[in-house]
Amino acid sequence: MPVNSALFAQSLTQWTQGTWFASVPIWVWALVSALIIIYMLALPFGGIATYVERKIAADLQDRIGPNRVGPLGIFQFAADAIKMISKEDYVPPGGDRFLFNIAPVLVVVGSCAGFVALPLGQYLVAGDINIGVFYIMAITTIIAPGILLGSWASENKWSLLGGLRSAAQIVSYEIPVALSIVPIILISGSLQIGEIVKQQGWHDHFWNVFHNPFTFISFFILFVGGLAETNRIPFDLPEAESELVSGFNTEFSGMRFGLYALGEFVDVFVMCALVTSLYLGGWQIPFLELDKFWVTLPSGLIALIHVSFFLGKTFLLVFVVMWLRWTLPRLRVDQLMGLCWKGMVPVALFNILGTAIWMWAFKGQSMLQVVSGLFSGGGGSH
Amino acid sequence: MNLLDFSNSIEGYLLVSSILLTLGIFSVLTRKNAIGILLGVELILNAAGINFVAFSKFHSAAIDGQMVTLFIILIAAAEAAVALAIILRFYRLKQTIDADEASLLRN
Amino acid sequence: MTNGMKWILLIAELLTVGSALIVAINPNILYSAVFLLFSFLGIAVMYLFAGADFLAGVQVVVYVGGVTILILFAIMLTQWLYRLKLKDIGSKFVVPGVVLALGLVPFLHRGLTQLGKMVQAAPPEKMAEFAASPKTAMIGKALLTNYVLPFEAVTILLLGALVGAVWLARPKA
Amino acid sequence: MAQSCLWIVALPLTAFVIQALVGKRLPRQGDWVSVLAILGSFALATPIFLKLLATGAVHETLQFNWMVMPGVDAVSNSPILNKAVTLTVGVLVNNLTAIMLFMVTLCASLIHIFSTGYMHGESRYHLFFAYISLFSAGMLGLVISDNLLTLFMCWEVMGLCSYLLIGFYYQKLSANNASLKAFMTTRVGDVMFFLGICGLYYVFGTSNLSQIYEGIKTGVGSDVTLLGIPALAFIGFMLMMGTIGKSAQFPLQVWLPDAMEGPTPVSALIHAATMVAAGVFLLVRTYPVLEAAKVVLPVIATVGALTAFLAACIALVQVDIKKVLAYSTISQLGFMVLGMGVGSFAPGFMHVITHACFKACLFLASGSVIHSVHTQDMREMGGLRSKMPITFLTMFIATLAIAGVPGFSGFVSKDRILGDALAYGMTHPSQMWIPVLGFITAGLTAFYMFRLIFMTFFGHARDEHKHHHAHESPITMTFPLMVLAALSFAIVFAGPTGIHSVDANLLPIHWFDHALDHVKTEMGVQGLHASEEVEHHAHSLAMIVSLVVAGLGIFLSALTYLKKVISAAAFEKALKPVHTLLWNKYYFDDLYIKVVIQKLFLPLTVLMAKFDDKVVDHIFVDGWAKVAMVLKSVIAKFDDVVVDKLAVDGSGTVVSAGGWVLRQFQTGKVQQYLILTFIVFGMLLFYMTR
Repeated sequence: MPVNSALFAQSLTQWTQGTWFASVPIWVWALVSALIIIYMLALPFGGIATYVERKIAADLQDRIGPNRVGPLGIFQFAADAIKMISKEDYVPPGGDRFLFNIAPVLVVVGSCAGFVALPLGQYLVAGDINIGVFYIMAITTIIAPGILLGSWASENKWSLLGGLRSAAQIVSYEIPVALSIVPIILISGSLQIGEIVKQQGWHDHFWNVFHNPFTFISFFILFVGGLAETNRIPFDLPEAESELVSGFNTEFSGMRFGLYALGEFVDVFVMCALVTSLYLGGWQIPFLELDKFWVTLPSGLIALIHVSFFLGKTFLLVFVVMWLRWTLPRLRVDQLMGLCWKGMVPVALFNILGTAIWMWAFKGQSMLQVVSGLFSGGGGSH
Repeated sequence: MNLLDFSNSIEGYLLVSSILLTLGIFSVLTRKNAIGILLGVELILNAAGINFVAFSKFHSAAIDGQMVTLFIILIAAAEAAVALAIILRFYRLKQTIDADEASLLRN
Repeated sequence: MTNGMKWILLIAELLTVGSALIVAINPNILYSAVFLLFSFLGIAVMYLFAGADFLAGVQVVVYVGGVTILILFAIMLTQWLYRLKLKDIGSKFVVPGVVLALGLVPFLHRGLTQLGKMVQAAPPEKMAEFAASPKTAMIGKALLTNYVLPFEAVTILLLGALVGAVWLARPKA
Repeated sequence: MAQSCLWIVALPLTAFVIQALVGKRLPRQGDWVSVLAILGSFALATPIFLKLLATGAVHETLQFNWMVMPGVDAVSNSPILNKAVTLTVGVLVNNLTAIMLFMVTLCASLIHIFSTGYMHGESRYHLFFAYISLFSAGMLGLVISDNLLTLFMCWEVMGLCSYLLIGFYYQKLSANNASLKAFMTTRVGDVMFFLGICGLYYVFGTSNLSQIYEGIKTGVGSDVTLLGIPALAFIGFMLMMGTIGKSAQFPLQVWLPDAMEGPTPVSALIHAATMVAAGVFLLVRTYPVLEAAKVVLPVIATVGALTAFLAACIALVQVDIKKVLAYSTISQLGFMVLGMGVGSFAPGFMHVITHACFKACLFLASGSVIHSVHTQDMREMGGLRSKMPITFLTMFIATLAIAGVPGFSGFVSKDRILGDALAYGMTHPSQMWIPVLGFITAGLTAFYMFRLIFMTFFGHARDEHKHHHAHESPITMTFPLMVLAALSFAIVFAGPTGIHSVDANLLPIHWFDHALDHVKTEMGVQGLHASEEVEHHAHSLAMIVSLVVAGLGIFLSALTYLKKVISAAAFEKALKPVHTLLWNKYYFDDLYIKVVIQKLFLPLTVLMAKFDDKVVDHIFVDGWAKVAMVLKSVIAKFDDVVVDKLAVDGSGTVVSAGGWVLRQFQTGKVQQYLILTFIVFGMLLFYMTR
């Protein structure tokens, strides 16, 4: 943690050479950067995401979606936010006020905390933590108790059932997610996401997803596991309207519900960002090595390009998530658990084994490198 | 600020672990609820973990301390799982998880 | 270690101790479970500051993600019938508890420091070199070299615990 | 030569064993076995005697280890115990031994021959010979032994034989009592004698005579004192008491007259020749010790003189022929002891030899007289001269010898003793009464001996019946008489020795004196300390006085008994009180019986009995019983209370109590177990980090 923050500080100082910024103590910058991420990135995205999702859903269902607030309903999320804030602070009678307040906080913290390790650009990362991937995985597990406590505190039998189910689902789907990350770690040899992404350059073994067939499969397992962890549609059981009203957040209203929704969307974004970083090469520009570009761009521009590519890929995935929401039917609880333990875990283990054998067999080369190696007649294996 | 230095040095860690151990012991001894005892045990185990990590960093600069903590955490997880399973079974049997109820093995 | 960092560590330590206190004192088992979670998080942060980042991750994953949820599950499943009846802590325990704590903490602290003195401290340059080294890699290597036997033993233990817990908790078919 | 001495003792001993075991079944009941044995011994003894006569000196010792006691210093450090002691036993043959051997074997064989005739037809005939052989073995053993221990053993064997032989006719109560009395009185003397031996051993560290002689020469024991008394004096007295006991001196002479109950050969052998002589022989053997203890010799002289005079007086009034002879023996022994006392070593020893011969002859003669007249009371005899001529002749010669008539052996030795006594008297005027008493006794001896002769052989037969039956004894009995009578002549002892017949001043040296001089130098004996001319003067005066006294005695005796001029009865009435005193033997017997035994011993025994009963029985025996009882009850109670209640039941209850206590801990409540664990954890931590 301390080492990576120095990295970030270094990139900041590059921008603010010799300005008055340097005199400011470092913890100020740490605080500012944290605030920027949360308020400039996480929350607006959450809000926009709600709007976008409703627009896509509508489009999928051949309807228009929110267009009242501002042109094309762009400010719909702001209206929602204002609505949420102005709602009455209601705690269900008999419910546990303290837990009622704590639960949404936990969920939001759990999801937002993931941003620290996500590398937006080559140097543009809040803190390239040495155990980056593992950190994100760890932090996202905080959401489960949050949900559980929330459902308990709302003193509602159904919300409790919903909470229990969602906690169980999150905990159990963590395992396939973790197992599917392991091949990537095998390939890159490091937990640092920055490091992982750096290796997915064009000259390197390109995107991990195309590294070897096993990683290709584990990409999908990771994506589906991510969906389940964030309780998105195919695994939407906890919030299944027909049975449990709104699942664990039935009793929540106002800003607490807002936090819940926001937490959920941020979690989706983090999960997608993680997938892009690990499998889709994060900020790597496909077929292009910026560093070896014939003209050295100013670092700021490079950073911008990196961020744009990264966000592009991530939004693509988010779109897919949202797209899935309105296409796939909800899974039953036993189907849910069965898919996890009988389906995804064995395949994930197989992938790990496969990747390991692949690494041993092709000495860490990706498929493309192998193929190109064949053509170029003995390309350097790296 | 000696408080900051204090908290960052091994003394801080040892103090925290001592407090955790004490509270763990207190919780284990005074809880009537079986799960309360379990909580106490978890606290004690974590106190031990902290000690190992602290000594590994501040004293012997060797990875072994962290390894032991790793194993402590693993084993604690296994222990918690089995303990809770037992408690559930006990609850199903006696409709209560009062530790004192479980005294069939008395004299 | 900037002052800021030290502050964060101090806050983490206070968080751990405070929540642990609540865990021990609080009559409502659920609250003590929740605060147990917070103390685990505090401990994770302390691990980070002690250079054990991988351990912090493991701590969070195992304790916060696993054990706490298990405990919450257990509490919810067993307290449904008489939820608030189970007032644990009789007031009569608080006083002796405090006395014991006040007496025990310095004793333990002194004991730990004495035990520490027994082991020969590492030279400063080794400390610095250790601090800079990548802990995760070292843990990985240690797991597969010095600690292979414990590693294998723990795997078997976890498997046993897994099967055992499932068999114990399963309602009679 | 020493080996032959061993054979001399062994022959009679084997004879005793054969006689005692199979004597009854042997032809003539085995008397020939004993006779042959003693004749064998005599045959072996004569060459030694002849060697003495030829060479004038005989000296040979033979020793062998009897008992070897290694020092036990490891066990204890007491001086007596850890000194390695080897008791050596052996034979010492010097001139004394040679002479004594010859005399004893000669007398013994003669008596054996005599007793074959005398004891013919007795009921326990073979036993008599067994006892006699044992007795002679004992006497010979005593003579040849070179140390006092074996001497003492033979001394005791003789004591036993005298008891057996005196009590031979045990049917008669008087014989029985007499044997017992003899044994007891000699026993008193023996005890003293043994104490003397112990004293000697203590002082000289050995009982071997030659070693003691060396010791005396080097003056070893002169300064040692026993309980304050100078040791040698004490030893001297003890040896003297031994002699008094054995040789029936005053005050222990009561047993000899009663010993006459035994058959006459016994009296002759034991109570005349040998055993009684053994006492004097002891004095001779240990003379250097007596000389070293200056105090003892005068006492011995006194005792000797007193015994001689008193015994002679009693002999005057005796009517029994054997009693008269018994008292004369005591008197003559008194003379020998007197001689020893005054220092006349050689004459004293010569008198022992001469007395042995003529006294044996007297006894055997009286034996043949008794054998023929079957009574011992002189008043029933008389005029036997014509009936028994040989017995009369031999007895008459022996009487002349004993009376001290010149030309006979008696005169030679007795005159010498009286001469030395006179010289002793001259040098020690305070002791002058001893020679005077001696001369008076000599006179009395002559008187009562001739009284005996005249009453038995002369005058007319007082009992016709017995007179008629009187007849001369057969040759087996008269032959010994003749030999003994022959030995009573002076020439036998006064004869010249072989080559050294003439001494410096051409005086004929008596072989006896020569032999004795040699022994005196060998043993370191000084003898009488009288100057030359005093001695010569005394001897010439003594010869004249003894002749006068002897003649007077014989004359008076003839007057009273032969010519009946003086009536004995008148004397009796005149000196009535003296007569009764003498008749009752100075009331010695009464003294012993009434005073010593009734007044002294009996109360003592009663006291001892009472003490034994009260103290030993009550206090110790019964006391211990009570203590045991108390202990028993105590132990029983202890056993019941402590062992049963405390140990057995106690441990049971303790265990169950302990169990109960521990059970309280097992409450089944997990938390209480945890409390314990944490407490222990605390202690462990505290201990680890002390």
